[in-house]
Amino acid sequence: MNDSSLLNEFTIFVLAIFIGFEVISKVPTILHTPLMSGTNAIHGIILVGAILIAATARDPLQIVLGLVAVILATINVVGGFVVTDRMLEMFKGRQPAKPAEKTPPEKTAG
Amino acid sequence: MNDSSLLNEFTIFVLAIFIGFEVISKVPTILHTPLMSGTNAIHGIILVGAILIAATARDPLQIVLGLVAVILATINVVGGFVVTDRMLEMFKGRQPAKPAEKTPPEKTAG
Amino acid sequence: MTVWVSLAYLVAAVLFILGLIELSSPKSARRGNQVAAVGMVIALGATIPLLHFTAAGIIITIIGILIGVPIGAIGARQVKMTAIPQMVALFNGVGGGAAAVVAVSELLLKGSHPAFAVAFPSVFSIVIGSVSFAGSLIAFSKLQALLTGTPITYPGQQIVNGVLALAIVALSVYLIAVASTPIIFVPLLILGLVLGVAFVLPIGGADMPVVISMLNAFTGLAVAASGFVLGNFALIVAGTLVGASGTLLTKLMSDAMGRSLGNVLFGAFGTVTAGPAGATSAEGKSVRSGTPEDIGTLLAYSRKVIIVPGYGLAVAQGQHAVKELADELEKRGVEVEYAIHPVAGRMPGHMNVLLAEANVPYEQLKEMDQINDEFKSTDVALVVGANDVVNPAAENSPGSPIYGMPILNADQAKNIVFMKRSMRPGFAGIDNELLYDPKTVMLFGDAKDSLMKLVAAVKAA
Amino acid sequence: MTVWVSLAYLVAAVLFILGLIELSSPKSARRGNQVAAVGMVIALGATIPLLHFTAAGIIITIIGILIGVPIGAIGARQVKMTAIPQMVALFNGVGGGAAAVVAVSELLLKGSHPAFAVAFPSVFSIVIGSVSFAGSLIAFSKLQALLTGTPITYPGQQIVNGVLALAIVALSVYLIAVASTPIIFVPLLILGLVLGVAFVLPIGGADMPVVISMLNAFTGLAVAASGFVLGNFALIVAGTLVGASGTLLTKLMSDAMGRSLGNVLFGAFGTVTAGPAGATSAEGKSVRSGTPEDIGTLLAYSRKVIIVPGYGLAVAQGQHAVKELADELEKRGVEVEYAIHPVAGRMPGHMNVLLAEANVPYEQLKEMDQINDEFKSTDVALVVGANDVVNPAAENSPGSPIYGMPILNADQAKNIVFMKRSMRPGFAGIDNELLYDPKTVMLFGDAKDSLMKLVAAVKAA
Ligand SMILES: NC(=O)c1ccc[n+]([C@@H]2O[C@H](COP(=O)([O-])OP(=O)(O)OC[C@H]3O[C@@H](n4cnc5c(N)ncnc54)[C@H](OP(=O)(O)O)[C@@H]3O)[C@@H](O)[C@H]2O)c1
Ligand SMILES: NC(=O)c1ccc[n+]([C@@H]2O[C@H](COP(=O)([O-])OP(=O)(O)OC[C@H]3O[C@@H](n4cnc5c(N)ncnc54)[C@H](OP(=O)(O)O)[C@@H]3O)[C@@H](O)[C@H]2O)c1
Repeated sequence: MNDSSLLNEFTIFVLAIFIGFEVISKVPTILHTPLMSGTNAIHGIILVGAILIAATARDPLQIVLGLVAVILATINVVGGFVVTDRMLEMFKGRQPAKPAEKTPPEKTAG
Repeated sequence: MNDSSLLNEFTIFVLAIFIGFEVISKVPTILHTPLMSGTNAIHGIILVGAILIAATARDPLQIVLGLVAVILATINVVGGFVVTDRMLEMFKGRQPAKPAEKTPPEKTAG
Repeated sequence: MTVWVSLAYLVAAVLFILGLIELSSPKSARRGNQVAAVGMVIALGATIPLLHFTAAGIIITIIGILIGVPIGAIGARQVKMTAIPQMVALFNGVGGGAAAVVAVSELLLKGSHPAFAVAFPSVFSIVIGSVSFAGSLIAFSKLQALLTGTPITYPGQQIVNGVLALAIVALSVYLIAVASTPIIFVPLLILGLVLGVAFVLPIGGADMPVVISMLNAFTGLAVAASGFVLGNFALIVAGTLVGASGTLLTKLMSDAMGRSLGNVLFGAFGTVTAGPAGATSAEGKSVRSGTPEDIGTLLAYSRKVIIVPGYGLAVAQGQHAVKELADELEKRGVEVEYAIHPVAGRMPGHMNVLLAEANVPYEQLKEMDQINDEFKSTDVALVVGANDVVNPAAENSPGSPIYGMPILNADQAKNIVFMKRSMRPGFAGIDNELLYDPKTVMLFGDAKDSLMKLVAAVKAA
Repeated sequence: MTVWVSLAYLVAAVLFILGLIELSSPKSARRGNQVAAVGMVIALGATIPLLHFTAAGIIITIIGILIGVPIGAIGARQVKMTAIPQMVALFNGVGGGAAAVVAVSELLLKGSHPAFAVAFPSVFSIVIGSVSFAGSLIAFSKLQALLTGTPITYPGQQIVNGVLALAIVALSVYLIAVASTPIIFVPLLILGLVLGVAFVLPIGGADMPVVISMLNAFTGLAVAASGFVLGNFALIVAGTLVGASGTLLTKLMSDAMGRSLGNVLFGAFGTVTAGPAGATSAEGKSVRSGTPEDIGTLLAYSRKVIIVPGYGLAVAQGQHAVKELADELEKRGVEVEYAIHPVAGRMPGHMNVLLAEANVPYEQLKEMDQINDEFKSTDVALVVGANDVVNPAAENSPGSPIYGMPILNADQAKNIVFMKRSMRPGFAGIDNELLYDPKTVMLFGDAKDSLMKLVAAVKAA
């Protein structure tokens, strides 16, 4: 790893920080839990790292570590996305902005 | 320029696009003009490019191009920041959120 | 890494960002999660075909995935909606653990004296990843009631934790600057695990969502650090995104509870001093309690009712009953709305998720700012298993732990009905004078039972 | 490029981003601009000392800066507040020109057959930079009244512009794929300049702020492209930030006018059909006109007055007079507020800047959404040099060019006073039926004169 690639990585890191902050700064309270869960799934990208080290495993220690890393990371990815989807599934259809107009009006007002 | 550095630059480019969009998506109408003017000053960074080419100028064509580039870019930077500052100067003191409490209440209500 | 893999990573990174943007708006949140999942598939798809697997490598990769997928999928599918925070904690913890293990493996490969640019992020990833792993497991245990939810404290705890943290820093510096044998990373890993446990133990169960969000940000940063070690910018972008957004989210969550993050993490606040508070407060103040029939009649002949749901509704699993009551009232022409306090329940959005499960129409769920002015024109504020979120102490007793938190103005309604099991306080452990207000009627009992009785009473009225 | 220069660039980039973030909020906007300026100084400071200047190089750099600084500073200092849009256009144009020149120089250096990774961004930068340069100069000329502000159109114009654009694309492809002599970039530059002129000529003067914002984004992209050519990521980040934020800002600006960007750019809309409209509309409808004394008395004995300022107030430079009138009314106990429509005037924020100059307290400036409900409880809506922003046609005549634009509900006030010079329509060129409303009184004359007369009348009342 040379200086220039480290600097590039660092630049990307800094820019990503801004994006993370800016995107979240607008989120409504109701989405805090799904968002926590959704970002949790995104860091499951460590599975790429786990596979990178597992791929070249030769000695027993490497094999054990690689296996553990792949299992843990897979659980993170799969579980993360599925549980978030389940949570968000329940939000759907509750804001039928346009469709609602076709169904008879809710009895909210009386 | 090799592939990897081009890719890095492209990545940085893409991330910067997101930052630009995200930051501006929250801006109130009243700031549209100052913001236009402020970003105008920021692209004055082309002065760095202008100096890079002017620095090594040897033949007359290079000299003319370099000189023109430096002059134009300098006007962009200096004019851009100064005019934005002038514009924004007039916004100051109008939102004396805390200080206002010390001065006698405005006669707004009566 | 070829150009195509890099481009695929870039596409994945863009999809993560787009997913995150969509996740921040209720309308598109679900699609956002799916977009991010597509990004993940692309990142994985681009990585795997180009690797030069050893025989062992290909086997453990396949076995690992075959083990991990069902665990993740089944866990996520079967968990009850109310147990989601602990599930998220678990998934977050394993991610942190994976990051730490990846960093250890990578350091073992590099052998003695790795360059600073490798050593520093590796050490960071090991420490943060193991703290996140162990901390998340404790958070899980607390929420799953495997451990007590109340803070576990002992004298000098802060000092012990401080010493632990210092030891980690010292060992890290030693490792990066001096040590030559990779094996010394093992104690570092262990210390990280211990710190994770020690750090989360003194935090109350109800503060866990905030802690989990913080550990989530930690894992993100650990993943980003692994990205630096592996020179893989998909990991850097994704990890950093999570680290940054998670940090801000953690702050937003504690803000919504009207507390500082420091107070959440180090306050050892959250001890529900239930018994005594209930006892002392009753003195000298009188409480009015009503029968379901009285209250059913009151509701049935109201013009407008605002329901204030709280943690107790979730405990009683009364969301369907409350919807039934609302339907019954609407049939009679009563206007019904729900006032959702940002921190009602035990996780952000808890009430929305709960009521959504019972198909309460979205338009009836009103946020605090939207509805607070309406209480004064409301006949009955029906407070179902809520307490702190309507406690006027937040507005008028500066010494109170919830002082400064915005509350729902239930006290402005013409009548207030509290449905709870006793006079015990809520999460913050403080007495609620609104219970003794002359306008207040108590309906004691489990929220679900009481609600069913009210439905019957309204039908009869 | 050494590590330190790169780090300095990174710091500069971060400061640009932070500056932009602060620029998006009224409270911190000024500091944001200063933060960005510091970033600029750092980027320049890091670049210059490390260059190996030729003798000529150092001289032209110094001369260039010595010429540029006073022009920029004096121009920016002396421009009148109302002329700021054209000044921004000018500064933007020179930036675009600089980007194009930098790209040309760089290509001359690289000689024949540059790599695609250089040729493509260079060609992009030359074309976009020269379009931005020429387009900005035309925008400047229109706003400065050196050219007529009305759209300059002729039959087949769209076709000519289309052919021009096609020619540029063809030449660019040829250059990148085939050409070997750098000198062929000259026709490209010239075509870009011609397109810039041709593109902006048919756009009306009042649409210029949107066009300038778009050209600003163009310059940003040209600068980013130069960054790719030079391999300089400070240019890439800064240019891209401006390109992206400018693009969104352009859209927001045209949205605020209730129009699509396509309509602004290609609609050739904005012709003020003043004469005829005024003539035809008067037919059969009666207009009530009042003396300053009548209206002064009406105002003095009102409980609440809302002032609706518009473009005419800026033309008349009546901001100080309107503040004086408001002060006079407040002295008498009248409640005075200003209703600021997002596109009142001729640039976004125009009215805010104008009234700020006259020290109108910020709290009295109300945005449309904040104040629209208050008109019905208002005694007098005092419409000063505004027209389109209160035109009910936006709500009830689907054929109208402003249909769909949200308006200020001045029509709901008990009395409406229009201060303008004639019955002529405003920017959109359409008649305003509110002028003929029985509740409306006209006060004809230059806004500033009329306001001074009203001040006198209120004092006397
Ligand atoms: N939302 C979040 O993200 C989050 C996270 C952490 C902490 N918190 C905190 O949690 C609190 C939330 O306020 P809240 O008003 O929703 O809840 P609360 O103040 O904790 O009150 C809940 C009430 O529900 C009653 N209850 C419990 N089980 C019940 C049952 N089965 N049937 C009927 N009533 C039952 C309890 O009284 P009885 O025992 O007398 O029945 C208790 O007083 C806030 O202090 C907030 O800061 C929120
Ligand atoms: N804000 C922006 O960013 C922006 C940008 C581009 C276009 N626009 C457009 O501009 C319009 C703004 O609406 P607006 O209501 O502010 O202005 P407007 O509709 O253009 O009306 C201005 C009125 O002021 C009167 N006037 C002109 N000079 C005057 C003077 N010296 N004294 C008194 N009155 C004078 C004119 O009538 P007389 O000739 O009879 O005096 C005219 O009817 C909208 O259509 C908007 O879309 C806005």
